[in-house]
Amino acid sequence: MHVGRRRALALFLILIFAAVGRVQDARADAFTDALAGFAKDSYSDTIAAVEKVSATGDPRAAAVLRALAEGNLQVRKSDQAIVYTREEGGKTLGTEAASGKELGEIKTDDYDQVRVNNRVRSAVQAALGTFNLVHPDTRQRIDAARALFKNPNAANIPLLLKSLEKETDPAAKAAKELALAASRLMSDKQEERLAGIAHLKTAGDSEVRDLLLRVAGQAEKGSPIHTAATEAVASMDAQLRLARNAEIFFQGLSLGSVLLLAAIGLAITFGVMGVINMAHGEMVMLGAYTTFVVQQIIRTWSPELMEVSVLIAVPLAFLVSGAVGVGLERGVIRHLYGRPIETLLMTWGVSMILQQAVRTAFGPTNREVVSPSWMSGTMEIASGIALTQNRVVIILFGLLVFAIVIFITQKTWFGLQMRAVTQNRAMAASMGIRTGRVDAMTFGLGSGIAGMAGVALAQIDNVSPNLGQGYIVDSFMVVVFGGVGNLLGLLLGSSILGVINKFLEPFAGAVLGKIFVLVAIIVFIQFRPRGLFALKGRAAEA
Amino acid sequence: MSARLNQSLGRALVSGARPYILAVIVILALLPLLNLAVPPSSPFYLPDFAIKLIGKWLCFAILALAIDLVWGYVGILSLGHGAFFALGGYAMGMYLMRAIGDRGHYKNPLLPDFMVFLNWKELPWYWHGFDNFLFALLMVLLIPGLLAFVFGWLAFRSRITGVYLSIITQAMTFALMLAFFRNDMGFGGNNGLTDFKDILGFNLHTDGTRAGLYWASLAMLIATFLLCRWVVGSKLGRVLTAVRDAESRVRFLGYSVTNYKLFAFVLSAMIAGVAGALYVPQVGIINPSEFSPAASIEAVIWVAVGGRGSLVGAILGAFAVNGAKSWLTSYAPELWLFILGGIFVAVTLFLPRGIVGLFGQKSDGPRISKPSLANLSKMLGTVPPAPKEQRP
Amino acid sequence: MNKPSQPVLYLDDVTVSFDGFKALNGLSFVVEPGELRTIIGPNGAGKTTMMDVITGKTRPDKGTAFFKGVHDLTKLDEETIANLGIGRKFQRPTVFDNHTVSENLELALKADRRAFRTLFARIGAAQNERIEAVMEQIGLAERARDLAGSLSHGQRQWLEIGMLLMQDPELLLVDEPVAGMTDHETEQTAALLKQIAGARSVVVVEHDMEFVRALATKVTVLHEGSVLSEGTVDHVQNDPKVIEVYLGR
Amino acid sequence: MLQLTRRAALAGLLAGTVLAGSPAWAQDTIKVGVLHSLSGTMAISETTLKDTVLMLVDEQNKKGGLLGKKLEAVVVDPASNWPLFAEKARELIQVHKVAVVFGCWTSVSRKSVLPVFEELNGLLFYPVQYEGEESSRNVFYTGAAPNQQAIPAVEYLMSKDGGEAKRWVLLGTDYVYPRTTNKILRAFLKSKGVADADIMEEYTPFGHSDWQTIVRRVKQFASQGKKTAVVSTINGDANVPFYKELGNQGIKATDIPVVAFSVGEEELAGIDTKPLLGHLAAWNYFQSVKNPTNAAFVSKWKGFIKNPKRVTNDPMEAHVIGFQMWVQAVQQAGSTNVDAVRQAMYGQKVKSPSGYDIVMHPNHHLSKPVMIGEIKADGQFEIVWQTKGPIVAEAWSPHIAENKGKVANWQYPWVCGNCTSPKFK
Repeated sequence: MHVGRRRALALFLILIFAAVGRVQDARADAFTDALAGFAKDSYSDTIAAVEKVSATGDPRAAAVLRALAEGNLQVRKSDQAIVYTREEGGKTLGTEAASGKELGEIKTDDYDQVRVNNRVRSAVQAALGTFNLVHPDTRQRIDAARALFKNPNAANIPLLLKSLEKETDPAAKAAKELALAASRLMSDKQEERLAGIAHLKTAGDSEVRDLLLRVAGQAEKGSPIHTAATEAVASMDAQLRLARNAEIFFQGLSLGSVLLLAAIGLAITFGVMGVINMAHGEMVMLGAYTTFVVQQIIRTWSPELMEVSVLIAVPLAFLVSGAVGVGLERGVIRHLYGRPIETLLMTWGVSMILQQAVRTAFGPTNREVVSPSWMSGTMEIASGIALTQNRVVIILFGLLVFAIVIFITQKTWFGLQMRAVTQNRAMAASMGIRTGRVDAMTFGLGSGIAGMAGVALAQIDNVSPNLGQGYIVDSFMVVVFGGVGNLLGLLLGSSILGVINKFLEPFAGAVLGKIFVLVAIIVFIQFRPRGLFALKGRAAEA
Repeated sequence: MSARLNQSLGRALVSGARPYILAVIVILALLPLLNLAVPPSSPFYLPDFAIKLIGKWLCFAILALAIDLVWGYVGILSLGHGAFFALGGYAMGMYLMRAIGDRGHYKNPLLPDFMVFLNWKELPWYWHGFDNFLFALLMVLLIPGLLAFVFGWLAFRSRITGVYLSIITQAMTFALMLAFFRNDMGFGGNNGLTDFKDILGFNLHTDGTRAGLYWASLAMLIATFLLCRWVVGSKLGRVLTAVRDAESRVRFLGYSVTNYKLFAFVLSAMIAGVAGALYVPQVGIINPSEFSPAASIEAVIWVAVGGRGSLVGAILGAFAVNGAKSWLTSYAPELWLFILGGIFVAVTLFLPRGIVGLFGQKSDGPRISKPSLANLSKMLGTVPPAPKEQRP
Repeated sequence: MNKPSQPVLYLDDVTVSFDGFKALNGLSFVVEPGELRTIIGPNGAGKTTMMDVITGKTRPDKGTAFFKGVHDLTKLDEETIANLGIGRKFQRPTVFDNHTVSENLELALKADRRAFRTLFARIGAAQNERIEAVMEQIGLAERARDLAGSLSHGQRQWLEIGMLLMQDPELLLVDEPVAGMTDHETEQTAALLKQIAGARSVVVVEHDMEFVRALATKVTVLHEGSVLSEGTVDHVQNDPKVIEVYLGR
Repeated sequence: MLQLTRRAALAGLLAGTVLAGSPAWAQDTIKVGVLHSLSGTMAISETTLKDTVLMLVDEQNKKGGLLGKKLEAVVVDPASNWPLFAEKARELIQVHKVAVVFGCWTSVSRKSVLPVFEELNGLLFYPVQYEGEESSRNVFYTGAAPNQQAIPAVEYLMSKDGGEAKRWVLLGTDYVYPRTTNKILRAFLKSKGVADADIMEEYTPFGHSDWQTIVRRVKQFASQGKKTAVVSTINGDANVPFYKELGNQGIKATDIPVVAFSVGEEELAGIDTKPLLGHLAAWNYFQSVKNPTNAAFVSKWKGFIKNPKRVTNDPMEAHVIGFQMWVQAVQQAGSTNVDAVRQAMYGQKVKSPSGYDIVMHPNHHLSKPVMIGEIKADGQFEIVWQTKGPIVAEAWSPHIAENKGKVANWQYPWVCGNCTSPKFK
């Protein structure tokens, strides 16, 4: 949180305190009474207490509710007093809810936690929503409005109307309007309810649809409310269908980007150098584990860098996998040029060793890789079309990596040497190119790119020793489908496969869809043995 | 034909290293007697664990022969031979399932347990006939053969060679694995086919039946070995090796390379199917993981370790790798992947001709040419064969 | 059916292009029965592509190609064309290294090419004699049991020619038969080819002008995918167009 | 020389393989077989169980062993390969002469070894929740049967506290455990008046990693005006991408709760759990259970594995119960003889980390408490509901029509795992 925001928050709290300070005494008893409900150890009583506490409008309520949602509200065993706690430097610090008295470090054994489940949590969210509607942080205001939308209550209408007057942020405004419309639905006045439906109709959200259906279900058939709600749902459906297709397309691109990332390193080691690297998946895995290690170090030494940990991991993963690749090439693969099948078998052995090495070093269980906030959640690009942010980032990352590879192979001196060596080794050597070094660098490049892919895949998949195995068949298929040695074909091929797969999935199911795609590739290769974009002509036949 | 077969049998058994082979065969044939005829208290008693284990390796050796036939002699590296093995296994498994009859958990005389369980009311059409052992045997040959024929016809006709072929065979077995994992396919999904009771009326859980299956596998291995030997020794075999070494030359000599490859591929698939059919009653389970690409790659590794292009090598490789794996997973359970992985790396680096290279046996395998980038792409097939231009 | 006047090979207006590059550009070319013809031309003139078209490896974009006037070569595949009686020797000698010399010849022997037949095939006395005879002819009789991989470059060239003879073709396409040969070997090869022609038609592609002169045949000069000049060696050597192409750059 | 050593090494390797078949001499220890995959796809779950057994053996030896002998763990790696499981089981029993085997995770591995244990009269403790429909003389099932996990979880979600779910998504990996569980659940839901249209059943392959479409469909299914809950029987590896996708598509537990039967503390250790707050799991044990037995177990585990961050989970607890019961049964029988131990197992009682007295029943299954936990931000579970006491496992679910009248009882007069009338009358 920025300093400015923090200051604004403090100001906000002071203002609230000042505003309600005058009535505090009168309400203090109500607040303390309400707190007693938390001691009863039943979810229904807890919820009743939540409602009572928030109804008091007491400024202390927000802290209590927040603590409750986080599971930090405790009942002192000795006198049933309600205390909320926070963790600081490994200590548990307590504050008495009623008096606001700081208790310092407390012994958790003396307390019973007020138990929370989903039901309590939604009640708390709704209650907190009323407090946070005027919060200085936009994110908080939006969340508050979402909470009120999800727990619509006609009682919130005046509150929402009032906060809307001062709302400047468009996103927060939209969220509040939606919450207002939902709250209106719950009113007992018919015109309010119809107005609510009229506004909700314009939103293409599946949750709105759900709400409208609930309203329609409760209303009498043929009543104006029922008719209006049903019509609204019908008009939304057309839009939702369009949105769904757009989303499927996006999901296909996203799957395509995963395929692209998994395969692009292979396109270099296999496509350019002709090494059948069965340990390619393990290079990806090493990249994923690098991310894990980077995050571990950051967590220990400088947690504030967590948001950019993934960005730090990308070059490191490149270096780690690249170094392993160079080692592999210098150590063994260079002895096997001209014996492609042997490299297949040998790298299979290497892949076994790498897997077991990682299993020994990091344990066989999954490792946790945290997503930074800019890779979490969804972004709504149009009404009803919500894209998950991590997928968007991965698509962009895939394109970036692709562009880098194109740049390196086409525009740099190294790329030129690389192409020279793969096309005519003897000639390149005679021109003074150190072919051995170029081989090692090329293999290192392919492996390093695979490592970078691992950073991205760690965001959506298991980080386990088996990570790489899941991608190896797909990667080879994509490279072959796109056309060996053809990077543009790889880009297009992976996108096509991803999109086809995703459009098939709703009809055929995940498994049959995938089987169909595999069979289609097998058949496709019969007709275009050289992939989508094949080099034609004599050069290709030599 | 029989004269020729006898001749090749004689050739196989007499010349060169043949006395050793003969001795090994005799020892292998006598092993079950140490289990059957020797009392368990005797130091010479062989637990049936060993019989089952070697019986399993015998089946793997047959699979290795099948792979060597196409890879070692025709140059087709199939990374999907596990599919043919598994299909043969499933065909046998279906017979064994039907043979359970009403002795399953749900006592349904017609439907296997897993179908009862999925609320299936009648037997799917493709399960009919498998109550007949001979029909099942026919399917053991026909199903892998048919798949190999269709797949091979498509692939060889379009002149897909080298790594391209390897990768699409891998895709084939992967697709089949996904398909067989589906419970809706009617092959028992992930659990596969299990709970077998008996084969041809003999209880599978007795020493006698085990010895019988063991001998059947041994006999089949010898028969397959002789068959392969005869094929590679014939003029057809010489054409096949010629295809491996210079495919286009063979074509310009007027041979239909497609047909020759197809012949070898289908024959090899059928042999693999037979191996699978013998394997299933011995291990008692067939599950879709037999279709996994890793299983197929492993089988190729047996051949590479033993010595590609040598029939004896393929058998040796299957025994050596599986023996090492069985032993290491028990005695070095945390390290065996390092050791086995290391062996694969070492073999490719130091023993390009595999174990038979050690013993100085002349392999029929292609000599390893000097690394030269000029022919690299050709060998790889990374610059793929020219597709046949569209006909007018 | 095969009237004497009917040319063995008839190419007309054959065009082949690869990604816009025209390897053959309206090539027309005729070979008469029993003729020995030499083709020369700079690199990229389309010599190999022309052979590819004749043997069914490459399909032309347009144009016609007939063998003995009746077989449309643009519609047949390599094996069929080979079985019709067109044999081809590659630029790089291609023999089966892991087979012996006699096995190489046996494989080339004119016989039933169907897979099942070859499984049960045995070599008869007559066929053995023929193999022996060809081995004599190409001078490899003593090396009959040696692997082809152990032969010298020149011997491999001869073995490949020997394999062509075993096929008993009516038309032989021979791509650079004397590349890498000693002078003595070159002379022998020229003699061999002359001996072969007459009963069959032979088309030789060669760079070596000495060798071309030694063959003393009609010469066709290819340039940029079409015929530049045709005639005797002296004729084409004095053709200004040819001089320009060879010397002008 | 080099040639020679190479040959010798190879010969040694081969000889060693054959020698593996020779009988083991040492008889002064009691051998305990550990049959858990240490490599391959299942290593991720099973390695922990191997360590658990090693810890238990270690602990027992510190207490002076069993019947005056030391225990010796024999660890093998069946490498997630099902035929290899059968081979290793046979090897453990025949070659290593183990007294008992703790092992297996997947149903298929259990199915693969079952004939071996029955033929050789071995003893297997199987620690994982499974589909039921089985009761073998030679296997003790220490994990949950469907009635000890699935049905209570659904009942909870139907209750007021659970959010009164009306529509159900049954999501599972396509294998026998999810299929059976969902078959039972469907029958149960129908008996509670849920219409077929309000149930969505969907299966995915093993290791499914792209959940975009399915999560999207769940969202859509949930937008029909009724509270919707997801019952997940997704297995192993596929869970991490599934939960990541849930989190990213913003499905909060307060909107659509997901209750899982295969996700425990160990699986959550690989996920950032903050977005998953409030999603549920049903087990017979959670690490967060508060009682002295559990506190001792958790600290013992952390000490043994030398990592304070490692967690405990339900299958581990099952091994703890199974091992303790086996030790007690051996002591009672005074022998490790399988038949004697088996007889002594019935009615054996253990104070388990779940805080209850767990009893082995003659159907070879346990009575266990059912707990429902909500995921907390720290990767642990907040127990939001639990049964009053342990529930007896049903080997044969009454919700499956074919099971009518089936009894699993290995004591006189039934002596049978799958009978409709006693063997002895």
